[in-house]
Amino acid sequence: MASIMFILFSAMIIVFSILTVTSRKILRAAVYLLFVLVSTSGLYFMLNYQFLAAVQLTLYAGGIVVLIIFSILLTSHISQKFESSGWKKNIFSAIAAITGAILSIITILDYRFSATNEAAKEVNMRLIGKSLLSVDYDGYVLPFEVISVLLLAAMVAAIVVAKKGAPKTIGLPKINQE
Amino acid sequence: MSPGTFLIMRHELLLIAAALSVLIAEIFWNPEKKKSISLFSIILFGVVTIIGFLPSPAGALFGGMYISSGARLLMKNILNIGVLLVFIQSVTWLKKEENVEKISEYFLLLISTVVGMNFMISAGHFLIFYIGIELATIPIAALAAYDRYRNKSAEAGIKLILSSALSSGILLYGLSMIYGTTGTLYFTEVTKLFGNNNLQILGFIFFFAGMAFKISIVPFHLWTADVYEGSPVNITSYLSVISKGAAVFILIIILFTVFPVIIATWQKTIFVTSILTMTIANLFAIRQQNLKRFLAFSSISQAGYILLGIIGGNQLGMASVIYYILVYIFSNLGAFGVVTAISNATGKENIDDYNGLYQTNPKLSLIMTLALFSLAGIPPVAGFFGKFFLFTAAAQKGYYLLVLIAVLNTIISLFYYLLVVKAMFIIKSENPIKKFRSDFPTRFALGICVAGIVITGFASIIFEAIRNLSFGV
Amino acid sequence: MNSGIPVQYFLILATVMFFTGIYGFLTRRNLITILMSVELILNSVNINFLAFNRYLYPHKLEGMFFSLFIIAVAASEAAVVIAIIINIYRRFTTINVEDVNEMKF
Amino acid sequence: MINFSYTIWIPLLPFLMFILLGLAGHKLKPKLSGLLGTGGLGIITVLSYITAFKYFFTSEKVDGAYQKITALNFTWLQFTDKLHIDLGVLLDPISVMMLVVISTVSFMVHIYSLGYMKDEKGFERFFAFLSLFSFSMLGLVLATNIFQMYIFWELVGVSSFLLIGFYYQKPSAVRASKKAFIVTRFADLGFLIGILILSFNTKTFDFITLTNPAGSAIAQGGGIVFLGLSVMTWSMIFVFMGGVGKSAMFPFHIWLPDAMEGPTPVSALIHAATMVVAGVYLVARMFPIYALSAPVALNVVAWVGAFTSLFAAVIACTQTDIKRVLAYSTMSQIGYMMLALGVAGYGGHEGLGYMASMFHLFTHAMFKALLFLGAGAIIHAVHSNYMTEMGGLRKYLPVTHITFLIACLTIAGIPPLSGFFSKDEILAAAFHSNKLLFAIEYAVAGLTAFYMFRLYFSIFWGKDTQYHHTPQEAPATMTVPLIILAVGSVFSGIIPFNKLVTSDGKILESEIELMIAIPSVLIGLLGIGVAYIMYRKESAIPDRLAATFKYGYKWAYNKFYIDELYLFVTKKIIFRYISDPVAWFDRHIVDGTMNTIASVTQNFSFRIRAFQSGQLQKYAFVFITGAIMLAILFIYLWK
Amino acid sequence: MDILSLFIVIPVLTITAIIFLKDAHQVRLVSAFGMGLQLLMAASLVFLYLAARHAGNSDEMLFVKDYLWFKSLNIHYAVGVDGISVAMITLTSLVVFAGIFASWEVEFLRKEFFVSLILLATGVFGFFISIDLFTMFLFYELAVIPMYLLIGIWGTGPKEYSAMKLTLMLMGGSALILVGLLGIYFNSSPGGSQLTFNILEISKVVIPLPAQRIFFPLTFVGFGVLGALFPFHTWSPDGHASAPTAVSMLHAGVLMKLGGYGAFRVAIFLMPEAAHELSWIFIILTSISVIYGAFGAIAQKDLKYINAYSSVSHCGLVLFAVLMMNQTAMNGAIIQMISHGLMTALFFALIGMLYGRTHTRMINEMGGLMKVIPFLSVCYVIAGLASLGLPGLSGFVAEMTIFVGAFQHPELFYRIVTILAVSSIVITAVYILRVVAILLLGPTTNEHFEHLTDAKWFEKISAITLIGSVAAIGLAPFWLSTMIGTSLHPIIEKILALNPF
Repeated sequence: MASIMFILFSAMIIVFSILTVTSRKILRAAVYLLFVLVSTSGLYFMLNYQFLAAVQLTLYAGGIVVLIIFSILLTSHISQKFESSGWKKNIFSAIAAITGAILSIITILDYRFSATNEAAKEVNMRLIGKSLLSVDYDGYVLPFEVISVLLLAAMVAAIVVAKKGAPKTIGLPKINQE
Repeated sequence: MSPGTFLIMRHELLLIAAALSVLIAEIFWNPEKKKSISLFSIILFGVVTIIGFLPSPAGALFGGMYISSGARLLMKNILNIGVLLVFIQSVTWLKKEENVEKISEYFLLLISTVVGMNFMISAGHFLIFYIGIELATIPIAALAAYDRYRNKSAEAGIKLILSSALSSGILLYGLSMIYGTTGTLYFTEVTKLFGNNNLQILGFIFFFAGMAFKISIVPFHLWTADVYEGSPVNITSYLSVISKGAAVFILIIILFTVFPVIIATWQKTIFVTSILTMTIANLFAIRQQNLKRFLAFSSISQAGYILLGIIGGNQLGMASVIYYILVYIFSNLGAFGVVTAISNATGKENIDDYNGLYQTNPKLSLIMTLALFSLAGIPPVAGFFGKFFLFTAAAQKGYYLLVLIAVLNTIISLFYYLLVVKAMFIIKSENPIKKFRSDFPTRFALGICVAGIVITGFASIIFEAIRNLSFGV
Repeated sequence: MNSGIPVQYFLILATVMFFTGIYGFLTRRNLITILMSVELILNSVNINFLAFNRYLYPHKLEGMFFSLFIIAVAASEAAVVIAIIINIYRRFTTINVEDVNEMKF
Repeated sequence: MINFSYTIWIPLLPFLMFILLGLAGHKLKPKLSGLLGTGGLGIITVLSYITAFKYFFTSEKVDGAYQKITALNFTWLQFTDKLHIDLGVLLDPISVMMLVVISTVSFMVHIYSLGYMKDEKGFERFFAFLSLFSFSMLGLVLATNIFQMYIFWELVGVSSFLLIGFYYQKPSAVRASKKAFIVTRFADLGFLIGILILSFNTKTFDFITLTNPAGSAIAQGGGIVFLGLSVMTWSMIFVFMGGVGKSAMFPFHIWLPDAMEGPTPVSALIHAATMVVAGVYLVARMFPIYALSAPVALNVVAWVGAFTSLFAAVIACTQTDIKRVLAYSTMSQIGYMMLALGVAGYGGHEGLGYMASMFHLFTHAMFKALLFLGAGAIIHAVHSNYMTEMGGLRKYLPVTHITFLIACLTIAGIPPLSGFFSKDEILAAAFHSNKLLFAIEYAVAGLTAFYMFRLYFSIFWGKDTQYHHTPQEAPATMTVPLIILAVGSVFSGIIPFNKLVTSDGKILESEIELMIAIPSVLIGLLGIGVAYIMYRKESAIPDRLAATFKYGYKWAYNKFYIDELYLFVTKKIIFRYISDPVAWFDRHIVDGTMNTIASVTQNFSFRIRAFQSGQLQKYAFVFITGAIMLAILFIYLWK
Repeated sequence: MDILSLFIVIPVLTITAIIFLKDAHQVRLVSAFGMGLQLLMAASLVFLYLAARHAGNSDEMLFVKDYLWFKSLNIHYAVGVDGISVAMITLTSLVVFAGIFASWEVEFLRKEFFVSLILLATGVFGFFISIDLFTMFLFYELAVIPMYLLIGIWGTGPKEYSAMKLTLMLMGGSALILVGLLGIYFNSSPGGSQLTFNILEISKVVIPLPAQRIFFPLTFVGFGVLGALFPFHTWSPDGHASAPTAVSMLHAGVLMKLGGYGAFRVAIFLMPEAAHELSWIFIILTSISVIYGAFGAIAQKDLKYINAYSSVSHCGLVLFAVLMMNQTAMNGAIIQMISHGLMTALFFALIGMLYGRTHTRMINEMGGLMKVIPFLSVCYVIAGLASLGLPGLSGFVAEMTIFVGAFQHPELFYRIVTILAVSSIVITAVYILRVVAILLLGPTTNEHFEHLTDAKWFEKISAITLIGSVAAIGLAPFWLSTMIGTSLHPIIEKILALNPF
């Protein structure tokens, strides 16, 4: 059962990943990405990380993909088709990617992983909540706090960049426009 | 955890408080008086900087996730000094009409990146390190795109953030391998469990590539020039000095404390990359016309020299790197300060525009010369001492060949620094940049830089203090 | 639990996904699709972390939390990237990455 | 012991005079500076005579030999414990004799110059240079060690340079002075190398130590052999090279005729009487080493002397510039002296040549100075150097005429004038040593008489030339020295040189050998007779002869094209084939390499700019490949 | 304040004073005063030194002052002098003094000119008084850099190119030196005790031979670049030709001596074994320098080029002598440095003065100047005679000491090479006389030259200072030779102890 599910999910992930990066229609690419993300959350379920799977679905699939689609709508025509990129670029990139992948896989397969002997923790919401607020070893309150600063900063950053203001006067002389 | 232990985290807490104060000020401040937010932020940050120098206990918090030690505090303080200088240098620019409404955002974002850097430096766990590094990068990308009406600024922003995303991806992949082979991400535990097998080296190399991106080490440097050129000058100086300095600091900490086991590997890595970095960057720098771009390549080559301090893995090396960063902050900010002042006054950023500058603005020319000489490592200014110690650190471990290549590279770098000096002093110009007088903050910041450039070298106490806090593998 | 599937399978899956993302990053011309490639990359890393955590080191939650925070960071990063992309669109009236090269050499 | 320490003033006085005239000369009245210089020289002459008297007649002899007396010595420059340059005064027969010669001739020339150089621009400069020369020459002869000699040797060279180039606005004078300096400088290189080799092997510069016949220098020097010859021989040949240059021996003779561009008193003093015999003096000074330790070198001396004397005599027969004739004559006579030294041995009757050489040096100084000063008086009167423009001057210049005739007779070796005695001794010495050398010298004696009287007749007899201005006899300042020197030429032959100046300081028994004396006088008379026939009256014989021996005459007239050879070597080889290529090499290869490094760097920098393409994805590509490469490198290739 | 540090303090104070001067005319007075004071100090240093030696102080270095600077690396600010440094300091102050007067009429950016000039001098003084390798290196680089501005701003001809080439090549040399110094430093204590930069302390230990084999060539070539060692001399002709008068003077007169002094004090003194082993390579190079420079000079037409090549030849002789590694030759090397420093400075000063009048430096455009400007011409002749080694002037003393010393070398190869080097004196005579003949003698070729004026008072001061020194050494070399010789003793003893010939 598990292996069937794994095969299913991983096949979906790989296929849709490749489609995402090769599709010539941008909206379709976004949709393929959504499929990848959903399949991934499936894997998370499989690994018993229900919380994370949920986060993946809501934040990633729900948040980011929607954001992406919005921006696509803002910047492109839906049916717009890209001219495919130069074959040289594709070939070289493919070589680089495949080399990297082979290198990594060989190295990974070369390594003998050994599992810990300590007892596994039952991952449930209680544990997650406790760990998230724990200041001790294997506690994550500090990153939790820091990420809040990051989110704040990112919000401000996005606003700063995207804020639309009429270009009133531009103090810089012409020379710098180029 | 008692409240007292928060003292250990003083830097970060104060900075967060400062960031929030700026935010609150932005909300409640009279819109007419927005310009004074600059002053407010600078004073606030100045206070933070000063408090940072007060003696502080060392120790680990959050189960070892947060580590504070003398060296790390020192690094934070050095960064604070640099950030303060950048802030002061930005005042003139922020007064411009198109920037006025975003002053508080500017400070807020920069302070939050400083928070990120401080957490990064104090990290005892790769998670904190990762979040720190992202916090130190993402807002900067926004700031690089700060000039919303300039194409180049937007281009710089996108190039920075996408490259950075790619590099964090690779870094994360490396980290995942480290996690997979050791089962932990706490620094102290990784050290113990780290071996010398292929997968771990793969993880390390990917991790190193990510870090090398931040420090702009060849071949991970290509974003640097474009981003530096496109960003507003103050952001460029911030990127070249503070971001780079912070990344160097954490790299040296991690290499020394987390990866001592594979010292042979990272020494080889650094050997190769530092030669590449110095040489390629210098070769590129020769041809540059835009001063920001020019300084970008210069700063890449400086990174190559800095690697010489790291490669030895000794206490002297760490001391020389920290010292060099300090010197580099003063020197580079001196150079960028002049570029900023001239850019603000005239909008000119090309080397050709500087022809005959000495005739009209002798003081700026002299400061620029001093800063460039310091970058080139010419005595008696501090850069000379900095470079000398870096080379000494590498030579101590027998890397004479590397030192030789490095010093030969300094000749190339001297060549292009002298090109700027030539423009300012020697070449005559039909219409040189008019004589102008900078406002107080600019002069103040430049004054501090000059003092730093001159004093840091001679005052051996600074180096000795740094050395006492440093440690080797 | 999932004993039937060796951890290496997950790793290989993640690696393939990772380098697919990289391929996309290197070849796609649209800035938004490049962002999507980045998301693929981050996702693959998450798989790694979770697989390791579950298979090898289930006594701690480091992998899981790391993934959690990666998702958070990815989200904020995406926000900023999209903001900048929109700005690029305003300035260049295109989001083709090859046209965004005013600065070079 | 007699105290000779006052002799330090002999060289020092002219030096002070030089400093005074050189620094303040242009502020003094010209006449005053001339008188100062002359007066200084007068004092020196007196001192020299006193010294000569005291040395020869009152100083103690040991074993019947004159001793070498170091009157004064102090270390000027310390090289090593043993090697140091001292400055001092060494008195021995030859140095005392030279003192007399130099001071006498120099004094005469000073007086003469007061008249001759009158109204010349740079009068005080002239006397400053003369003082410098006197200082250097005196320092040279009084040297206590070979390095001191070298020092003054160089100084003599430079004062000669300055004096030849006295008319510095005349290009020919400038050329001549340059040539003189460079040629002698090249010869001095040999001298210096000789000194180096000598000092390396003997560890001393000191003459007394070096020339002590029983000393270690002579004993050990012959032992070490390099390329077939002993190092001593090498060093002596090199040292002799210096002498060859200074004394204008073949092949370094080319500067001397040109040096006649200088004022005539200078020619008389430097290029006839004193400086040019420095080479002879040098060999004489080192004679024990030559004779005892380096016979091969001594042989070289003899042959160089003999060849030069013949060679110069032949050329002298064809020249028309009277000063040049005299110059070649000088070379020829110095060749005699060299030859005499070359055939001599150390001590006993073997030393005849040595004595003869010194004797001839002495008499030659007198009569050759006289000849030059006489020539000066003639030139002064007719404003020309060429004997083709002269003739019949006996009517206008009686005093000059008589003194010139005396000098000519002296040089031709007519008894009882001094030249006869000295030349006879030389011929005798050659006769006893090597018959071939004797034959050459015998022929040269005839040639000498011929060309001197060719000169004499052409000037004072011959055709009656019309002059623009009637030539007038020179003033007393010029004629008085002529007369004094004429007296010297006549009577100096009676000085008993064999008792005073010998190779080992002991008395040498010698007498006139009629077997040699009579033929030599006869050939002298023959030469005079031929000259009489050819030049007494205007005649076509010389031209016919010249036409008959067309090529021989042309070669001799053109000085056997040695100058051209030198010119070829310097201009073509040194300038064109060494210097210019070196300069080119430096600019294009050495400097070019540096510039190429720079331009290659720049070029390379331009080539790799494609990396910085501005394309985000290319950057990323480099990033990824970089990371993968590093990983492959450090995991699999270089672990 | 110790007397040696005053040699740095006074120039620095002079610079400070100049910077704060408002009146441009006072600048040169202040400079002249400052450097005059420096000259007096140098004179008194000579007396103090001789007095101390006379009183029986037989330390290797006198007036030693040592302040710990960077404790962790054991870097000191350490000064001290022996006879050699005293001689070099005196030379420097003479040349600088003369240089100030030679540049009396600099109009353009006068203040900056004198500041740079004195800054350069500061570096040189610092170099000569240092006995700590670090400070030595610091001052060395300090002396090189102002050259760039001095040539670039106030030079003539292709000044930017020349200035850049000169600076880069010299810095290239210093790059090699830096590596060499680090190598010496890390081998300065084979026993494992405290590493040191102090020359005196290092000289007491034996640096391991394998290390010496690497670092001796680096150091020697590094200093050799500044000493115009073939084939690293090409900065010299262009640099000198483009430099303004005083800079040429200082550069050829003093700065090039840094090379010789450094090669001697650092490369050979500290690493005698390798020096002995490898000397033949460098002997060949230096002999080439000597001959090649002289031949190169013959073919030149520009006065400054002639002199630059001549400097290559003469400075080659310095390195040549140093490599002979015996007392006499080294003594000669030091005297040659001083002698060449003085006379080449004189040359450049005169060339500058001639150029200021005739506006050309090409010898074939000039002629017959003796008649028009006798003072300068006579000075030129004297300089020329000094250069070709006329006895009574300094060149003779130096060259003869070198030749005699070099010829005492026990190996035949070295003696034969010496003979080659000796032959340079003839070539020197050729080019010197050629110049003198074309330039000064003969009829005046250009009618514009008829109205030239002779030297002004400040030019006379400059020329006479130098001629006086040249003549003083030439006439009375013994005190200088002795002063240097006694200081060489310990050095030679060290060398001899290690390489018994």
